[in-house]
Amino acid sequence: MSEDRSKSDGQDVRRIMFREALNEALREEMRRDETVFVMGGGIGQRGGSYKVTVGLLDEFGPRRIIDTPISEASFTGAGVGAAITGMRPVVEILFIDFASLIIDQIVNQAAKYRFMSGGRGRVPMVLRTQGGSGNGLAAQHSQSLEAWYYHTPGLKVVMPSTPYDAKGLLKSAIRDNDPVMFIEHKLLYMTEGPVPQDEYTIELGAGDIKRRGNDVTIVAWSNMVLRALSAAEKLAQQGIETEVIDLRTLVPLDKQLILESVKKTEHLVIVQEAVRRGGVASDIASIVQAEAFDFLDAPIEIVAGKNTPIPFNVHLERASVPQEGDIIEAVRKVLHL
Amino acid sequence: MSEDRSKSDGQDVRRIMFREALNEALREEMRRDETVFVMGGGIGQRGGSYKVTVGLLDEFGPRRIIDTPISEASFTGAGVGAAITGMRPVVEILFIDFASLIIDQIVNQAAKYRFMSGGRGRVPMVLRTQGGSGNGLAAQHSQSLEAWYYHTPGLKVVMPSTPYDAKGLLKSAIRDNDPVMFIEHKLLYMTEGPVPQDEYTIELGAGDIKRRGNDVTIVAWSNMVLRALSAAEKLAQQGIETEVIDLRTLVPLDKQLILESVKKTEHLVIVQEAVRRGGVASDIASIVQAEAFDFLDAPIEIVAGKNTPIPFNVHLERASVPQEGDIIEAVRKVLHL
Amino acid sequence: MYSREFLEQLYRTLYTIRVFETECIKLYRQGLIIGYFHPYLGEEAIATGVCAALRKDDYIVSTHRGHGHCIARGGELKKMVAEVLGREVGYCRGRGGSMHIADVNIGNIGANGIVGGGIPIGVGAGLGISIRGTDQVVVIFFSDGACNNGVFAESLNLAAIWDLPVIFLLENNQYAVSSPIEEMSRIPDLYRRAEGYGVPAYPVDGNDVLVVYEKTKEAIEACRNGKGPVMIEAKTYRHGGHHVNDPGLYMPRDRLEYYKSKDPVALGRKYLLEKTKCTKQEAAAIEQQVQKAMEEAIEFAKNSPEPSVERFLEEVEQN
Amino acid sequence: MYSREFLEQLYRTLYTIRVFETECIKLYRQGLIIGYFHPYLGEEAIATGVCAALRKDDYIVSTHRGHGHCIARGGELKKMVAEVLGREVGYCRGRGGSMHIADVNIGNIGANGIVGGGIPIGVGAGLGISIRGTDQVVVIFFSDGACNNGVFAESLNLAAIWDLPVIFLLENNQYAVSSPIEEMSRIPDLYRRAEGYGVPAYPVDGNDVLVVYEKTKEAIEACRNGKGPVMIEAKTYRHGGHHVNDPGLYMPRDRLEYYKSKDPVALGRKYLLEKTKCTKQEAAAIEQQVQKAMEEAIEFAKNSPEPSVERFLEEVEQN
Ligand SMILES: Cc1ncc(C[n+]2csc(CCOP(=O)(O)OP(=O)(O)O)c2C)c(N)n1
Ligand SMILES: Cc1ncc(C[n+]2csc(CCOP(=O)(O)OP(=O)(O)O)c2C)c(N)n1
Ligand SMILES: [Mg+2]
Ligand SMILES: [Mg+2]
Repeated sequence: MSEDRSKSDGQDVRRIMFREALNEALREEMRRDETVFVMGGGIGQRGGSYKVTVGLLDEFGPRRIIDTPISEASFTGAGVGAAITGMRPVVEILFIDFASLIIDQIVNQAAKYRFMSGGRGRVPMVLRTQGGSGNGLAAQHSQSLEAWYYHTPGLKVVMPSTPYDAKGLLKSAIRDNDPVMFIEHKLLYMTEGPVPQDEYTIELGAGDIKRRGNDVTIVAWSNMVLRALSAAEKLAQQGIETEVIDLRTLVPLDKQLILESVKKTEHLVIVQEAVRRGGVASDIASIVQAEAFDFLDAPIEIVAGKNTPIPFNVHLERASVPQEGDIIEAVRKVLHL
Repeated sequence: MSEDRSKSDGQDVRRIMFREALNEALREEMRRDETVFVMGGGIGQRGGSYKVTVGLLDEFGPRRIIDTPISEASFTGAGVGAAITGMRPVVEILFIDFASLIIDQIVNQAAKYRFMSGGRGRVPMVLRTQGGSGNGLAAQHSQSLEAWYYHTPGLKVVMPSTPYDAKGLLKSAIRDNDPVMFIEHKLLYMTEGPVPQDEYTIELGAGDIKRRGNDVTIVAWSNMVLRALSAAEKLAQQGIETEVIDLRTLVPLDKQLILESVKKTEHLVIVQEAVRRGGVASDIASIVQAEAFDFLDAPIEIVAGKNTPIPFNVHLERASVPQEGDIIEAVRKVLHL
Repeated sequence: MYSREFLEQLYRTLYTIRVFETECIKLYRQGLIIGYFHPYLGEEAIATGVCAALRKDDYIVSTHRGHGHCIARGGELKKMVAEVLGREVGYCRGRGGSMHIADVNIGNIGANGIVGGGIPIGVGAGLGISIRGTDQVVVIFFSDGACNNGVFAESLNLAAIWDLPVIFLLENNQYAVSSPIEEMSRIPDLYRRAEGYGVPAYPVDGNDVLVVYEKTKEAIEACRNGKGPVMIEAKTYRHGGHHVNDPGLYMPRDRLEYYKSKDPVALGRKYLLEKTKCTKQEAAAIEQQVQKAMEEAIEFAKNSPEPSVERFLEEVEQN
Repeated sequence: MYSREFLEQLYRTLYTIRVFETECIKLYRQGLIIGYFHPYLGEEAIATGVCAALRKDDYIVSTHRGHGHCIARGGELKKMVAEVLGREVGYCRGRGGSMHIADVNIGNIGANGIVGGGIPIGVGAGLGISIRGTDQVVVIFFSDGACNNGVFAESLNLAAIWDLPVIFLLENNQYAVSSPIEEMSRIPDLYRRAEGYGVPAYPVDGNDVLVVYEKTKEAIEACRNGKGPVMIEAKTYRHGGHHVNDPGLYMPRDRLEYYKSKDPVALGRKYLLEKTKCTKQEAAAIEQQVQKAMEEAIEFAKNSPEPSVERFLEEVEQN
């Protein structure tokens, strides 16, 4: 099972950075399937603002590694059209904040084309983008907007937290026959983790238990998984054993994994960086309260971003999104400690 | 209190259509404040596709009643710029589906400007748009997308269900100093209701109890309020007394009204036309389970749209969104009947 | 210079579009068709002339006013009528309706409910072609209103800098619903916008099927030879309102009469009779065949099953 | 023909922008400024010349590269430095930072983190003016990359059909980050795009403050007289990379040297010395005043309080 491989210290496993894992996934899929190509701002010669596409131009040339003008709506739409006609585009939107310019092409076109055409057409496209706060980039470069896509039928949504997951999930996303929103977190690109030499993929829709425990369940995704894990360590020192579930993909959602864990621990904390109001955490809470009502020992706690645009000032920025301390507090609260 | 007036049969009350109530609100506010102006596609000579702006061109002229080209992103942005510099624009986007083209201007610009400018700037703009299914307009003209705006700090979200509420709320929205998303439902324009001759406004953030009952609480907004009320009538015949809360505004949310009712009835059903996954109903459920945990006698039931784009075929369209029968079923289920 | 077979085919297509729209409008009035229905009446020569110049493996991108494009591209009347009636055997299994008919298998990427929404998608089809290195081309249909959606300018530029085999086919019917292009652009000759992006552009008489055909053929040649995009502005005029329920009273009568006097279908018939040995009787025979085919399509569609709600709900479960 | 006072003021502004950016880059290297910081170095003549032609009650719309616009429009150094340091006394109370400095009170609608995002907003300011019927004008600053965001074309058209008093001021520094304009547009002379929309447009030397000033003055006259929008393309070049951390190695050295040899600040000084009786010493005195003002601003900002987290959280509660 995935976990084991990622944690195995077998010969074939190296420690590489999240951005390197993404680069390997793109490289391998482009070698494997010549209909795969990549489009985005400064992804060619420059190798991308977060260095994810470094070296791809040299190997695959300008026909398949395409630098785009600042025309997000249209080059995303071009991805949709290429996908409909037999290609497998990987479109990069540098910041999920700029994806606000491509919503028509993603939500009205890509997500609905298969359905509207009665199944005659498919849109095998991956939209890679990047979100989250933590680098002092302020309100228009720090948002967590997965909830919009989560609410859109026809889209899959992937938000990995480790290099291992990032590589395996991106490869699956590229092979998927429907549009996939692949959302990366700016603080993860330079984090390191074990990644096997051998090829592997990770099924979209399979969550992963990143830490086992019996007292309380924490559900998180993307960068919040790392924060939840460090909180879990502190809690362990206080004798509280936390089970940390990394959803990895929000759509499809691994509901069973969550419910099984909650039925075991009877306590649930959901951690999301996005604004509390109308976020994905609320939806998960609404599902769990409905399907595990009698198992819950206490109200589900949601730790989430504050109801504000992300401020520039570093202290205010930090105060706007969940920190380790907030998670620890929520866990103790849900346990009535 | 608002209800009473709307229901009063006093001399001064007429029955008019929802679209006429909106027209009166625009007219009165434009007479009252010359910085108010209206912009949108075909709103002038043609009076708008749903006849909401009929006659305004004659009274206020082409400077304040402005027909726009199909440049949604830019004329919405023009609304933002006019608002920042002292005007009170009412921008009409004919279908909320097309609002997918203006997300940057609404979410990155209008919603954040006040905050990003440290409070130096304000954006007193109203974005009137129209959504929902029921007219066989298919996947790109039938969506319910309030959840995106609900999730965006800095925006208010209004979704009235009656002519009385529509008029009072639109007037308040125009006078508000922050951006307001005013979302109308296509099936409501020709519905009639009592509206006083005398001027009145309705505070943003005040829900309204449209029907009183002690057995179960139904929370709804926009067109679903009407469906909930007719379901409530049928349920009454079965001896089940339903309290129907019309939120009227999703942001600000009248949490107290919901919690008080739930604490009384101990059973909650939330009805939303939007897709279940990641909708506003989930957020309300997550709040109620947290703040009224010990009062709930059963899991909160959510009746919502199916996880699909809206189909063209009328039978499939109907099957995609909550109908009276679905609401009745949910109420009986939450009551363990 | 044109074979009889060719001109017969053009006329058959022109007439089929005319009949399809006319008959569907009747069905609409009878309440059998619901929702939005945007007739292509008066614009038949554009889709007909353009598609006659295309190869089977080329692509078109259509619009909300897309029935003509679909028919000219070889769409089946039965599946089209069934779709606008919302039936399971329709092009989109009754799920799309008039605004979403698509069939990639015949090179029709599809209609669109978002004005301008299809333009970038067409550019993408062109991008795919240039990556694969084939000599296919893409024709993107759109009208004057769509030129004011920012994606038009963005897409024109993308096609230009990437030298894509894309023909931007503007059907300038001079209205966006009730908004006259003169009020929505200082320069109503919208092809002139292409110059600033370095894209060659030409205006043509959109009511003359042969003129449209010839100019499109030229453009296609340029595209197949890797010269990059071309824009063609076909001037035309609707024969009625924006959609079935729009009386179009804002359209000046004399203007309307002028364009009706340049009826593209009548002109196609004139060409057939004057440039070939085809007789009035033989032309009438074509018309009868078309009428009959349409009647059969309507019968077929009317008698075809509605989509199953149960099956739909099962499919939704898998979403 | 130019008063000494005027040329002194121009030079003072040019030099202030130069010093502001140079000093802030030092603060950035010291880790006192974080996030994105886009210097205006090499483009000083544009903001300076343009704003010198504006009236107090006019408006400007700025960009992510906006410090020069803010200074030229009369922004206070203290509030600016405090803001890029994220302090409570900054223009945005430390909440906005470099990319979001705005002050409507001095007619600066603000910078923007979305490339092109400010263009429609400027059109809206112009729309408000035309509704109120005053003779104010709006200058929208943007660069070559923004011309490929669809809102540029849409907004140009809106301003044109509504005859709005808007000047589209393109700062063509020939790069969008590392993408050269030659690769992103078949026609690098972007002002030519305006022709298709019926908007008069002119290229100017963006490194010559007096040329920019004169052309802008003309455009403003036209706007105040209700002639509608004008587009001005000021050709220029960055003196370094896209932002503080970009070495800009992709910029050809000779090209860079050429533009540095046309340094707008040096030229402004030359004008002051040659066209007036101002001596080198007097020019040096101006430079010292500016240096001093900047040092004071930095001291002020460094010693000013960080925003209070508690207060911030209280404010959030009210959202
Ligand atoms: C983005 C968008 N804005 C508005 C509409 C509403 N609408 C539907 S058709 C239409 C007119 C389109 O005009 P044009 O592009 O000239 O096409 P035509 O109807 O003339 O064929 C409008 C405004 C829409 N569907 N999409
Ligand atoms: C819509 C959007 N796309 C991409 C970016 C990322 N980005 C920031 S600055 C920049 C370059 C902008 O180039 P240009 O408009 O020429 O302005 P300049 O930096 O040259 O002043 C890019 C691509 C962005 N901020 N917004
Ligand atoms: Mg048109
Ligand atoms: Mg530039």
